[in-house]
Amino acid sequence: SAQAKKKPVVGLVMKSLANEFFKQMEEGAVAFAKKDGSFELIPVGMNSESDIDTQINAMDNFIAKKVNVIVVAPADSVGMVAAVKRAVDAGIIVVNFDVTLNKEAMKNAGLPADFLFVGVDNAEGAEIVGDHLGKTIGKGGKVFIIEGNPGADNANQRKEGFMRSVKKYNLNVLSSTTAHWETEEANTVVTNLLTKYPSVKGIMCANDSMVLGAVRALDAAGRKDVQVVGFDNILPVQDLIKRGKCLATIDQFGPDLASNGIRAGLRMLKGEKLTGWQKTPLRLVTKADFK
Amino acid sequence: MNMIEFHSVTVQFTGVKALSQVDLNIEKGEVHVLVGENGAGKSTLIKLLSGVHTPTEGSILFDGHPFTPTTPRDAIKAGIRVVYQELNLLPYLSVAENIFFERLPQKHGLVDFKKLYADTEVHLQEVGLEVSPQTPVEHLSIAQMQLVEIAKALSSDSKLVVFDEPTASLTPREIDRLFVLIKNLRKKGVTIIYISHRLQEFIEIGDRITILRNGTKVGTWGIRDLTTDEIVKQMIGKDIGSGYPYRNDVVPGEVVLSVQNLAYMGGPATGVSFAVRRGEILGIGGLIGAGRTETMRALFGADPKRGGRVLLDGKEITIDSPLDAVNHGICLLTEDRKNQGLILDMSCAANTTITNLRRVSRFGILDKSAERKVSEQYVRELAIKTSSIDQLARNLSGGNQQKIVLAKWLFRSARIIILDGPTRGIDVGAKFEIYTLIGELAAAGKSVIIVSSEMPELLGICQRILVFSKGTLAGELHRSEFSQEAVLSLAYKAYLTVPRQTIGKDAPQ
Amino acid sequence: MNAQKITRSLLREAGIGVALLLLSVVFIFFAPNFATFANLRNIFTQISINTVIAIGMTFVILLAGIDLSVGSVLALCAVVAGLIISNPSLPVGVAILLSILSSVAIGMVCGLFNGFVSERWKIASFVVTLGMLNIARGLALEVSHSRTIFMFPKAFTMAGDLTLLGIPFIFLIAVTLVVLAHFILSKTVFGRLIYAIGNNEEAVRLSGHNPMKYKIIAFVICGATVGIAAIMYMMRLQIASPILGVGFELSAIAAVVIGGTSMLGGKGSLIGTFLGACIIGVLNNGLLLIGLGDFARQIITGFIIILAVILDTYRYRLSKALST
Amino acid sequence: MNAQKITRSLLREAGIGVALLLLSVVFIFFAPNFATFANLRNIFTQISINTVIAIGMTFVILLAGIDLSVGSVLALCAVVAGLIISNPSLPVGVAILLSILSSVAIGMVCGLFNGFVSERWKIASFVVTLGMLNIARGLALEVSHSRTIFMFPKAFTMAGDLTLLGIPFIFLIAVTLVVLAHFILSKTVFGRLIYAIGNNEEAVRLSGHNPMKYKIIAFVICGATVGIAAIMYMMRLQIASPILGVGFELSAIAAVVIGGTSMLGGKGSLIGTFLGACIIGVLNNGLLLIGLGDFARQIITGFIIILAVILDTYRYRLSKALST
Ligand SMILES: Nc1ncnc2c1ncn2[C@@H]1O[C@H](COP(=O)(O)OP(=O)(O)OP(=O)(O)O)[C@@H](O)[C@H]1O
Ligand SMILES: Nc1ncnc2c1ncn2[C@@H]1O[C@H](COP(=O)(O)OP(=O)(O)OP(=O)(O)O)[C@@H](O)[C@H]1O
Ligand SMILES: [Mg+2]
Ligand SMILES: [Mg+2]
Repeated sequence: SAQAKKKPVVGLVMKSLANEFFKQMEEGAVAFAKKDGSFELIPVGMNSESDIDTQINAMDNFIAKKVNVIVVAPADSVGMVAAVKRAVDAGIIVVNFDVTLNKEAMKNAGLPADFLFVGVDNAEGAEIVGDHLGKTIGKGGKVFIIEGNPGADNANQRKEGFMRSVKKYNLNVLSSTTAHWETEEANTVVTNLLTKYPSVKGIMCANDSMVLGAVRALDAAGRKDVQVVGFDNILPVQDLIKRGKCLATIDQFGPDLASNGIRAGLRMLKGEKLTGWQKTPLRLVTKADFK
Repeated sequence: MNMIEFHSVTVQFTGVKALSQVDLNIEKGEVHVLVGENGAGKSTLIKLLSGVHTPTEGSILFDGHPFTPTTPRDAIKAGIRVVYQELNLLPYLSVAENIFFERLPQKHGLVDFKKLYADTEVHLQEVGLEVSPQTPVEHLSIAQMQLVEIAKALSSDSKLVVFDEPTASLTPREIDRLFVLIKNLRKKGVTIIYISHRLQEFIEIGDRITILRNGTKVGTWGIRDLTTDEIVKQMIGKDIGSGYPYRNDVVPGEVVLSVQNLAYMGGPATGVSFAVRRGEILGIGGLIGAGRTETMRALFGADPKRGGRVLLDGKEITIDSPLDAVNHGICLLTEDRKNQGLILDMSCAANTTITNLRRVSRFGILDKSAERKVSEQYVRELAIKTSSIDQLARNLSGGNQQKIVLAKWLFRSARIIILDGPTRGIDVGAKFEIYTLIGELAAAGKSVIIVSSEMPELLGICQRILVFSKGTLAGELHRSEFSQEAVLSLAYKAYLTVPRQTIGKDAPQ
Repeated sequence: MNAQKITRSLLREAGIGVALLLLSVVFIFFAPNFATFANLRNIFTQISINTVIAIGMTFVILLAGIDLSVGSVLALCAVVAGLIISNPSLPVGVAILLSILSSVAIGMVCGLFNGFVSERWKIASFVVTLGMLNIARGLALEVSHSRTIFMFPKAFTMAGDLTLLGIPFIFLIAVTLVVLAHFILSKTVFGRLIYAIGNNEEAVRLSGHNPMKYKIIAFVICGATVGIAAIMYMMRLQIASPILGVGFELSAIAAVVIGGTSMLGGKGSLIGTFLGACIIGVLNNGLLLIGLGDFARQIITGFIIILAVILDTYRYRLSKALST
Repeated sequence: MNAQKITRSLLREAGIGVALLLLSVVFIFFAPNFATFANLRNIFTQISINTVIAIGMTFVILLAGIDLSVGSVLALCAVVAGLIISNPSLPVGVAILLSILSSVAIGMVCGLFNGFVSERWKIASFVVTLGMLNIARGLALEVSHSRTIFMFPKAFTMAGDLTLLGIPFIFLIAVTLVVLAHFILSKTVFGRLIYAIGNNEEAVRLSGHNPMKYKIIAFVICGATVGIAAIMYMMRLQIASPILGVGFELSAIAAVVIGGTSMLGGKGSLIGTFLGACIIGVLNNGLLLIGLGDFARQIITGFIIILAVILDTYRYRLSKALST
């Protein structure tokens, strides 16, 4: 309708909606758009988490479509910079959320260093949950780190956060291996690592999907003495925490993340000037939360 | 009483009318011979019965009822079995499974392999093929595969059996046996349609004969109502000289190629030794499985050798691949045209020039008009019947496919030309042309080696015949010594000295 | 005579077995804890799912087809079965039975679609199953709202940890299916026809059979094994997620091809497929136990896959060397 | 006569073109902004890389081979080229030239490995390139320490945004390569032999050729196109990342197969491949513009891929209907 056409259009570039974390985020954004009603939302997801290509295509398509605001969660902190620059040059307001664009790359592309970013500090989250694990198993405890996709930014940041806890608690990292964010692979990897290092006391998983696999590996091996921590706070992991099979995870308030980004974009559209890192909250989730 | 009636049947392919208004009755219990030039439409007629093709116009009655098969299954259900001209076997499966796979014997829902192999033995003995039922078909020679096809067709009860050139690669021994089988079938009241280009054969076996020319029926006669000359004349529309175009005027020159103890893998270690002269036509005879094909393939580098030396113009050369051989001016026309000779899904032109692409290209870029010219020239010279040179090789009749294979090697113009079964499936008229052509090659100083199972052909055009027996050279005959008996007695030589084995490579065929 | 025949046929089919043996020997020496009973059990569990999918894939590849959709279809089966089984309003027994049946049924329907469309219109199965890969994944995400489904009844999840004489239950399922399928392929008329069609479809057609029927059935079988694999997956991980199974087609095809089945059809065996799946499983397990870094492990995996198959080409020489 | 022949041959090769046309018409009506110049330019850019890889893949598939390693090799090429080009100690011109050369060279070496190993030991190229998929990915991660490489010289990245008469530069590269490769396949001796070998390798060998040579060259060509695609990728995205290219093999093979090339070899054309790549690109773009949900989009993509190829089987009837 003619009225709808006058509403500003917001393009939301997400990561893989197959991941329930991002799906919840998208649903949160859609719900927000419906309630707010002052803008039109076009959400786009990808086929896989490392699918930079589809994201770039989506960006270009949004530019061609001349949307007013693009809110983007980059699949690659460097790879997205050029496309963001194109959008900015085309006069579109761009909000970066979830994964921060690479500072050096931004500088190189001519984007301001204080370019707006809305999101959590992944490293900080990993550190919080890592500290909790450190406290629980004690100084010098033996741990595995189950990493996300090698080369993925949030995977790198979470590992970095874990490593800070490792240092603080003088933990002994027996192995740091990728399971590509996947349940099945995490199950296989942890099963095999348990064979190699039976003395392990803690497992840090870079996301909750991998927690599911790790916990099953411990179950199958009959190990009740190993603590697992994760990241994302998905429902099945909440269940595991309730049942004492998982120690803790990090809630990034996913459903609100994209909406926060959109809100910032709409404010800028009205002429406000927002810059820098607008940190969004994080929360440690443990069994205590379900009492 | 008619088994089959064709009523003004027409078959139209894109560009070709393969059959036009053909009326034909096949009586119950007769052996009906179907002859005609290459591309006359014989195979097409047969494929109407088996549901491979359907008539564009006209109708067919089978046993008095209208018959419209749309799949081969319909034909088999009606009791029609066909031995197709082109082999259709399952290479990785065993001989037994190939013969019986339409109705594998079962016990409790499982394949009864014991019975399968036992039954197969019986059928193999019938056709005179002495290989183990468990041999994978890919290990057989063309002739052996042909026998498997025949055994397959005979393994079930049927009302009508069609043979489309069953003997093209068989030697007299198997042919005799086949004829006994056919006569037995006829006694049982089975109707038989028999297609062949070998005059002597069908005169021996047939009751009536129908001649096709260019897709139309010339007529049907009792087999004894026509002389062989008349048959040939009706077939190709003109007289050809009887006999073979033997060139007395060509005298072989110096030795060009000499082979010493050439042994193929799986053959006797001593191998064979022989020499070929400039301008000579050398025949190679023997029974099926005598190792003729294998020796020639080893010579050509198509298969690895077990041992031996090859000398060209007195100098030793190494041939490890067909590429080496061709570079030395040696070529080989393989016996299996479908799998080894032709690229079925490419045009006649492309098939013709593949042996010598350099001659139809410049700086690696194809000169399509030069290719056209070459290809059209061979179509003319060899009277290849095709709608155009762009026609796919697959769509040619069997004999015309064979001519394409011949053309491709003529185009290479090698010095030493080895032909393994060059006239397989070629009609009488064209055969004569091909013999003439071979004579001309010899006259031009080329050396020709012909491997053939058709003895009259060897006796007719060769200056010398080598006879193989069980992988060894049993003897050599000069033109003055030529006779069927002489060749046969040499061919059996190696088998008579050892006890007969039933299974294994060395089995006499 | 007969013993000789068996050895020969084993070596023909099991050429890749030599590679498996060598690999295992290397790991026994260099990978700590590789040769323990617990680890063997882990390997068994880990190869079960791939083995089952590869069984169905073998049927399809023997007919010169390919099925790229197995991973996505697995997800779809699992998600639907997961929704049924975690439905608290159903009695546990009914829920379990229904979920197993529906998983297999969905797999078979997807297979039927793949087979029917590719045969009816004579389209490359690569394209049809690529389409199905997208369709099934989309459906799985839609049906589950991209949520991971969990909370399965105890009676069901117990099966995942069940062992018989120390051998994991799901591995027993896999082995049973291998034996069954090997039996079908080598001993039944249906099986022989599968080989025959893969060899020379035209010849089979001329002999009065309908190759189309068998080709469609092969896809349906493949779908059924995927449905079974989905249930095994749920037993093992106690979840059903719409994103599982990504890349499974590659592992399954790899098992089949490493096992010596020709992608051009007509040649190959299920024993080979099973050994192929074992190679992949042992490789993943052993390299991790050796304790290499992620990247080095990936590189070495690549080389060993190639080496194993190269070794296979030398099996004749090897078999001679071993027998003297 | 001649015009008739051209139409016929176009319809033979371009059956899939009809599907592309129909698809585009639908999108023009239903996808807002689809038919704008800016969007057309986007589509051009988006299909360029897949097109170039698919060119090389066409050579391999025409020979009944397959190359699963293209995505990983692309990453390896890009990472190495990226390290060279972002090296500040090299003069810009030298750095650019060297990085292009090394990218193509690495692609060719990987292709040579694939071709040589699969031909020397007569191993299914599926297995060899599956191995290479792992090897190249591992190397790419190792070489780059799994970091994304960026900061390329302006002179280089400019090329990514360059247009000629509004047409993106990288699309021009792709089209040029399509034309060149089409010429090679249809007009040269080499191309003729590729088709011949794909149809009947044994017959070609017995005609005095060395099929092995041509098969290896085909893999090398495929590697070279991957090397070129890597450079194009870097121009477009201004980064080189070790994780890029995952799944590219599937898109490239899909373009080839949708374009009508048979996976059994010997049959197909580059024009078809190009149209196949276009279909995939238009589909991705148009469905996005229509604004469907992700899952629905995925499901519909699956169906349309299948439908497009089904439509292709009706081209004869269609061509008649269109001509009257
Ligand atoms: N599928 C087809 N498409 C086009 N033309 C065909 C096709 N099949 C056969 N022909 C043509 O029909 C004609 C008759 O062929 P047919 O195979 O019946 O000949 P034939 O009498 O069996 O010859 P031969 O003795 O060489 O086997 C030939 O000109 C052949 O090229
Ligand atoms: N029992 C057997 N098992 C497998 N292969 C056999 C057996 N007997 C013979 N052969 C095959 O027979 C062939 C040897 O005969 P070859 O074809 O060389 O003879 P030929 O004299 O040319 O006869 P043909 O007329 O059959 O061509 C080889 O291919 C050989 O492998
Ligand atoms: Mg014929
Ligand atoms: Mg022979």
